[in-house]
Amino acid sequence: MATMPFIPHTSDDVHAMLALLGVDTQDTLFEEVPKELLCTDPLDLPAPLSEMALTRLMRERASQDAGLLCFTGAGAYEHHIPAAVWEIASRGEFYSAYTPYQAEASQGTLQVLYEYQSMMAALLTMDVVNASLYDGASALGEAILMAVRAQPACAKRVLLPATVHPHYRQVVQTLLAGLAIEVVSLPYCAQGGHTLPETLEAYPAHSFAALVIPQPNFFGILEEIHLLTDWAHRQGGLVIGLVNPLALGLLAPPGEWGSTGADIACGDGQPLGIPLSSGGPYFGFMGCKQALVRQLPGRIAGRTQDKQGETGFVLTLQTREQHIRRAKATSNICTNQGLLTVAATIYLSLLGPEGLRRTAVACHEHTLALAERLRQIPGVSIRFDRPFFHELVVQLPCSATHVLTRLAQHGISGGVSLAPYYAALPDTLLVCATEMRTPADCARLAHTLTTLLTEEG
Amino acid sequence: MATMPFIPHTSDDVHAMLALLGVDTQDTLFEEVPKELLCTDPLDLPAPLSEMALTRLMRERASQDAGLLCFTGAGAYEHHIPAAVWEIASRGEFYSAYTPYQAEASQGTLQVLYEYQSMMAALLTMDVVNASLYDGASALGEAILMAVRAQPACAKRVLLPATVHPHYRQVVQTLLAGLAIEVVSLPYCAQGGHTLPETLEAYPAHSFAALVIPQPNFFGILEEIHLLTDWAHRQGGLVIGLVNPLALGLLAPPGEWGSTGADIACGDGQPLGIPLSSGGPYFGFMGCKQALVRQLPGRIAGRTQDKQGETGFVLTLQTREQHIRRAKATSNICTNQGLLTVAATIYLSLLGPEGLRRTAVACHEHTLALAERLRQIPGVSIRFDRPFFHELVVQLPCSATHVLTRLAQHGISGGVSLAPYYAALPDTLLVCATEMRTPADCARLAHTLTTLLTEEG
Amino acid sequence: MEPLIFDWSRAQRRNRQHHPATLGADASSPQDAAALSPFLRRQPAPLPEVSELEVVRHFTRLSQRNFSVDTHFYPLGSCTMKYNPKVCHTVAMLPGFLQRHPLEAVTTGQGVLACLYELQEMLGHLTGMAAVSLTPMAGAQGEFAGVAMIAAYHRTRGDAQRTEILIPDAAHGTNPASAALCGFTVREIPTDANGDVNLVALQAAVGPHTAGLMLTNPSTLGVFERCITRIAEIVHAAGGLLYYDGANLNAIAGRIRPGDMGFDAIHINVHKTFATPHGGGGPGAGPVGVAERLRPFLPVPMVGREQDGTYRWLTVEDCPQTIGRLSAFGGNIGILLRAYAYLRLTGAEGMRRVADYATLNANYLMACLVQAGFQTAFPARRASHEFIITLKNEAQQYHVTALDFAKRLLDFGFYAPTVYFPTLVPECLLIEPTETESKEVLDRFVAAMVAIRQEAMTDPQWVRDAPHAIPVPGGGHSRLDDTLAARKPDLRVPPLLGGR
Amino acid sequence: MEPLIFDWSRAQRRNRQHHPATLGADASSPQDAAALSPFLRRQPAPLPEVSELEVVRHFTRLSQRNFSVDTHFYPLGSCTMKYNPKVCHTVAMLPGFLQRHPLEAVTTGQGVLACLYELQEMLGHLTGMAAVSLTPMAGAQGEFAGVAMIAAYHRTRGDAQRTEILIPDAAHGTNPASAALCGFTVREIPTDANGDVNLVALQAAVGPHTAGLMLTNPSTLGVFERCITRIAEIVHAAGGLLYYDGANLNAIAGRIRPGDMGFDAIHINVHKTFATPHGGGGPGAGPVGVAERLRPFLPVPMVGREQDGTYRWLTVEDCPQTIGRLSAFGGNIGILLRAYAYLRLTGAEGMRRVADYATLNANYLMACLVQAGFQTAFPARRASHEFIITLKNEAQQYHVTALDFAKRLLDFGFYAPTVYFPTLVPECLLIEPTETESKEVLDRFVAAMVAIRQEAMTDPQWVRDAPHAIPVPGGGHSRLDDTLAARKPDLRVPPLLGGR
Ligand SMILES: Cc1ncc(COP(=O)(O)O)c(C=O)c1O
Ligand SMILES: Cc1ncc(COP(=O)(O)O)c(C=O)c1O
Repeated sequence: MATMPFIPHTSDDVHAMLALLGVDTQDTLFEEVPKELLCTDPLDLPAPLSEMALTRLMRERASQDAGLLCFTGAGAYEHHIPAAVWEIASRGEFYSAYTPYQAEASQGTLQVLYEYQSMMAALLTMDVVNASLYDGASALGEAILMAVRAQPACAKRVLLPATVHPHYRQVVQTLLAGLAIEVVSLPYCAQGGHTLPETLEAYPAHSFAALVIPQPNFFGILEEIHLLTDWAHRQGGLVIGLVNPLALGLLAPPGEWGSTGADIACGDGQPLGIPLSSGGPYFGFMGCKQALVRQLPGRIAGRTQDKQGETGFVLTLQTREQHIRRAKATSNICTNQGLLTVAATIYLSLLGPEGLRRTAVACHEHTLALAERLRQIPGVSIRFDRPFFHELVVQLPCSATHVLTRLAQHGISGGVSLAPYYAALPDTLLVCATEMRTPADCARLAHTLTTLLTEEG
Repeated sequence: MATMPFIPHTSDDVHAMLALLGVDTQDTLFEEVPKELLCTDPLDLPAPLSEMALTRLMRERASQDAGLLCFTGAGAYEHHIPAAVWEIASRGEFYSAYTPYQAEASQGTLQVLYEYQSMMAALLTMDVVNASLYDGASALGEAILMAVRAQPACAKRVLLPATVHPHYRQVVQTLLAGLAIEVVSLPYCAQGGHTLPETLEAYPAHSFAALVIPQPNFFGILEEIHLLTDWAHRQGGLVIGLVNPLALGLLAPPGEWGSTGADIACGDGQPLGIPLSSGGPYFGFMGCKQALVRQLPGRIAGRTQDKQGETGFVLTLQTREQHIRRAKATSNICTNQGLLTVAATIYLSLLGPEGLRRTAVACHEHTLALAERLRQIPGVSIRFDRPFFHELVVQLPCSATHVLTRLAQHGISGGVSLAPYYAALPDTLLVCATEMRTPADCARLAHTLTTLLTEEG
Repeated sequence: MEPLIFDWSRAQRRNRQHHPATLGADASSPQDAAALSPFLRRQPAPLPEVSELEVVRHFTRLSQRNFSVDTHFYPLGSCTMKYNPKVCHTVAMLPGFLQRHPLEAVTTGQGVLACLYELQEMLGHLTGMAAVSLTPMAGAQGEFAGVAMIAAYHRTRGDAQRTEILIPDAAHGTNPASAALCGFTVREIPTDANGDVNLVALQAAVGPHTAGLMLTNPSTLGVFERCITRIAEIVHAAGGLLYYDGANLNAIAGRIRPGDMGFDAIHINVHKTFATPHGGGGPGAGPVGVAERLRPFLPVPMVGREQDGTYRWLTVEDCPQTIGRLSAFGGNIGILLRAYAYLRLTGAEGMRRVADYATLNANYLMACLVQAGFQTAFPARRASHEFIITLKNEAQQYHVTALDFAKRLLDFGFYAPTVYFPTLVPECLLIEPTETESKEVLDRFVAAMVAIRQEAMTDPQWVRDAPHAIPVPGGGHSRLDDTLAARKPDLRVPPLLGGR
Repeated sequence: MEPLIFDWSRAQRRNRQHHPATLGADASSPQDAAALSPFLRRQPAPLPEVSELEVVRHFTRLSQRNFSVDTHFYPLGSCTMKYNPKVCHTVAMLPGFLQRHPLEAVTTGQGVLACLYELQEMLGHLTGMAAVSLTPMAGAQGEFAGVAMIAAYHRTRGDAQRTEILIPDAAHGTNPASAALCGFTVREIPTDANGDVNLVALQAAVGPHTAGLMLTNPSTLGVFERCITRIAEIVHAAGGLLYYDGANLNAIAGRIRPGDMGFDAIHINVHKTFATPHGGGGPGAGPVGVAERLRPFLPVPMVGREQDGTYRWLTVEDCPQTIGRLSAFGGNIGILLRAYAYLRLTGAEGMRRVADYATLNANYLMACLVQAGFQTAFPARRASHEFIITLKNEAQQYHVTALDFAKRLLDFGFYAPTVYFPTLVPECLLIEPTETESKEVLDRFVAAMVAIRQEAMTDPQWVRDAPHAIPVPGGGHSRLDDTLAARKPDLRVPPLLGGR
């Protein structure tokens, strides 16, 4: 017999099993399949590798991807991840369990979900949080769908600032393509890089179901959250806050925006202990006010009691979900990003309020210091004049793409060129420095950039 | 307050605790210490690092040590370690437990030890195996002490072939220094690289307590285990087999040497799933015949029953040990290398008899193929003419130390120069290829070596 | 019960080892606090304040209160809870992979892109589809992508009237939900008594409104749809396309290819067939494969290979007709790496054995249960990789339900099979043993089922009250009250305690 | 009980993913089988034949049947079971460290050697010793090295009559055993009623035969030896040297230095004070530090620093008077890396707090237990990092022993303190809470002790029969029979089953 990893059957076993089934060969078990559908030729796949050979291959591949000094953010951030996070989240009992359908045998996962929901609700200042969605972009799509469902009296229109991450806007477009929901793009202020409250005046009451407010926005700029929230509420629209959860260690939570707070909060949980991993898996989070809970998509864990009156946890409010409501469900989501919420829950527990706040402060101060250094390079300036948080747009004297390629050759991931996304922002770079980027790292970027620009210019 | 990692006390806690103790400051708790002994100045240690900074530092340090293509053996071998081994052995419940003094709360560790003892006994063909010693070298020292204890009628003399690992012989010397035990070094055959049975004739019956037989020996050469064993037994000496446990996938176990088998078997467990780690932690193993069990040093787990008649496990035969017998114990060992036996037990379970045999075969065949390639390089030859296993001595046309330095510059760890250990073996290299060293790897060594020798010559 | 992490919290307890060094002398507020002040949070987020040891202990202990594949037999039908090889996790967690930023220069990502490109190719070969996009983040998102491609296909052809998606009544809930999300009307097709799609009903349902049919084969009833070729003909003849729900690929991987059955689009649950973990609810990944005519619509990004052998992301610039982006970056890449690793370990031979032994185990387990007197949903049929038993007799005779059996199985150290799905079969258990379980485990499961039925006869209340002492530390809970949970939702620690 | 791994074994069951590719067509025997044949094994080793999933399940389940610091309070006196920071494990397991061969060119090992060199320096500063060697693999090997150095010192001076080592009667068993291994005669020194060394007896014992005194301070009785300076004077005056057993360094780290107390040699248990894990029995590491006069005798290898800042191993060539090598390579380096990481996290301030809070916790816990009516061994004394309570009253009144208390504590989810050590104190529990435990945990422990004493009054048999249901999956065992184990030793699976 050739390689057959992970199959425990001995030939004695197979004989005994076939004997019980009264058949001669395993092929007979496929007798209901039309003959012509059974593959006869071996598939065109590479030959099996031993674990040793696989490990060597993957080590070689991973080393090809080895780390640049990272100043790139744009929706995914290199933060310190305490070792305990993945040591525990990777434990087989979390890692290899299914969605906790049998509550009594899944209290570990369920209690973590309940704690996750509690911590995220506290962080966002929302009444309820679900047990995760796929990622920040699709969570925004789900939030828009939810707002439209919740606002039958309003036009099926959503106001989406151009300061939202371009990829997120693309995902929203994909997700809404088959439904008659209009997405209106709101322009940004060329000077401030934020959404001008004035641009909203075109939209009368009930002419839209919801306004999305990103904070910080894609440029790192802080939006006028309070003004925008109160305006939208006056017009009968809901407010969807799109936030970076780590920034909430310092920034006002969506639940405290304006006089009554945003109605829905969503975003990507990656900053909370999730490795960059070329883009995933991350997780989407979503919270809302109590009144909207039956419109919330996704799984929710709840606290209940057993027959002895002991506290325990179950999945609940399932009548919102596809396996019960099918075509009428609040979403098609089934498998979500559970394990990553386990990691995030451990992360938040380890950092605590003070650790989260200090991390946010450190990110911001490093970025401030970086801005100061970059500003001093001849030809370089800070593009927008509003307060930013932890990420900013830098104006270069030449093409950003070219600069990025050269920086990469020097071992630096220098940010994202905005020209492909914003025609009005040629030669600009979106850069960020997290708590990981020491003053020495920032000096290295500034120094390398100075040299490159001098060489070129 | 400055950094105080891992201390959970809040200042409220401290106040409450001091209040209960009726003291004002923590300093008071040290009042019994003579004043002049209390340090007043801060110690000269580096400032504390955050976990983030520590992680970065250690990543930088580890990357300095990054991997050469390894053809070095000499007592530590780069084998494939299935991922499951350390995923499980690192689990907190194994990792952070103490020696299992409270058996009922330590059944996990105890059952693994019992399974370890069973597997190693089966592999060595010994009646009993202990729960580990520090490493192979110190295990050899303990085996010699044990043999001398067990042989009160014999001279306090042990025959130790020069084909035993030189470091092991050094350790034996250190451990025996304070005791009046004579260690006689047996010469090796210049042609065969093995211990010549003829050289033993000088030692009459009862003139020595034990003969040590390494298999394979330090040169990779196979000793005449059957002849030597039977000779020693005829002279009333015990036989201590010093073996590579992975090689026993293929080679005769000590329990089957000669007509009645070796009496004690020991060695280093590193090949069984333990990473190279610059030399440790590894683990020493030791097994013996039933008659010698009360002389065995170290912990032993045993199977027993609980009050309900259920099978369970405890540490047993503790009257041999230092905490009971104190100065009269069989050894001073207390903490051993428990976690590594957990890893080895998982390793042996994953490989099974067939996996272990195939791994041994692959090691040997790779080394045979390497020998063939090296032999073809002008000026290079195989030093000894006896059968070897998985490691061999190569004769070079020039200084081995120099060649090794040059190979390292080419990213290859090319073996060990024997000249510092054996005056009669100048310009020789001890090389090995495990199952990890593919034919392409071996070709790379041969090719690089050819180029180097040509350049030099 | 393990207390909540909030219960361990004490004000001012801090893990200073996780406080980054700050530049300012005082880290309590940022340097430009004045400028930021309107945007700042009024008080710190009320997260728990616990020590690292308490965190480690709490979550380690919680983990022990879970059943999982690593600890228990987990025959959860439709979920393919097979062994998740440790090495797949280890290699996917290599620092080079973990530390790479998604928007980093592609020159640094050749390692991961090579894996993804090869995975696209391998999945294409394995399913018989022309092209594959890996970006969907779970099965349901794969379904969405597939149906959206079908919509785009018709739209591109100017075929605007196709507003209906047909779905068998036994289908998984995600199928209708995904179709609805794409703006389609869902029309159910009944199943006949043998578990096959009712062809008459299908024939009657198709027409110019038909955009497509969503199906899995073997079906969620655990039987192979024998008339699949005929079904494909009917749908295709009506101008519709055929969508394959890949959740059941474990039954056929390496043996039968959806492409050969006539399917136009397919999603794959790598967290089923390709042994990536389910993580207590995810993450998974749901790559989509398509026949040639749907290729232009595949979601982006995909991985392309240049003439010189380098890899790069293909985006909307390269694929102008794409349905678009489904995630902020490239999807659940870490999970895709695990699937890639698994496929390299199995190769073609190993894959074929997946289907062979999954099928052998299911048929053997079914036969043993039948021998022991249990009733299967489709007695005349072979099982695929899973099968259904119905406990309607037991429910009638002893008033012990499928749920009671399920709960009682937990006491025996077995996770319960899927209960009450598919809804067509009363008091059903959908049982999927997977190929990584040994005969001994299956035999022990049969013994437990027999023992429970015996209890149902002699002491039915004991079964109804199960579980009693499931093998987790402390013995676990008795049955938890779902109704109470839904009636008085308690979804978080109250703000006063841990909240605002 | 979890079955033995041998019970899952079936002939011919194979994990082929762990079979390396072999060069020959057939891997059943090596190419040069004929030459090797006299040396080959007759039949494969009778190891279990199990699948990877079975292995993962079996050992994962076994792990859950352990108490550990990561899951439970572990107040095991003399063992310093404090939190083992996860990051120390993670950084020590970095591939660059793990993959390096011990005999590889030193140019590739600068990273690990830098860590070890700095660790030598830091341990020297912390203990007040002139030089440190890291090579001993546990505390007992450190003791051996220390005593061997003392022997070498006297021998070098031609002082051949010093054949005795003095050891207080409360000392750990390794002390006399190590001294004996070095060829010394051991002479016990009694303890006085306050827990201090009896100075009169000491004075009487010292003389020209005295090679040295082994001591730990605080002693294993949990009290600080107040006359340490006097003791040092007495021993030194008699020409002996002073050896410090570093197992109790957690009580004084950063506060009091053994060097300042007059010790000439010391070993350190990194698996205690420096938070490296105990691994269910090891590995640990037992670095030795010495005063200037013993420096030449330190065991090799050590790490030296060259003029140019590079590091290299120092061996017998560099240190001709060394007592020699203690291990095949450099000792338990992976464990030393963990200790290094821990020390870098704490720094001087953190270290000082270790002693402060270990002492605070011990004194607080002792005071609470005294308040609750328990009796301590030395009522007039402060506790150090640990303390002793004696249950001799309880044993007399209720016939419930220290062992019974210990076993009953397991049911409450606490590992038991050390019992019946030191042997001087009847029915004793040696309790060491460590600094990483919170006040709440200590309070809960006191409550459990009180509850057990209550049970001892009302239902002593219940306590004598403990444990009843310890919180591990399945509830664990009742009390295991040590006597049976020792009387009929069953130390392995019989050869017929899993053996030959
Ligand atoms: C038959 C079937 N289809 C689709 C899905 C949805 O896949 P996912 O959970 O990955 O979204 C599932 C998952 O349970 C399934 O069993
Ligand atoms: C006081 C004392 N001395 C010495 C030792 C021996 O240390 P090790 O177990 O590392 O050999 C111990 C360990 O338990 C101890 O508690």
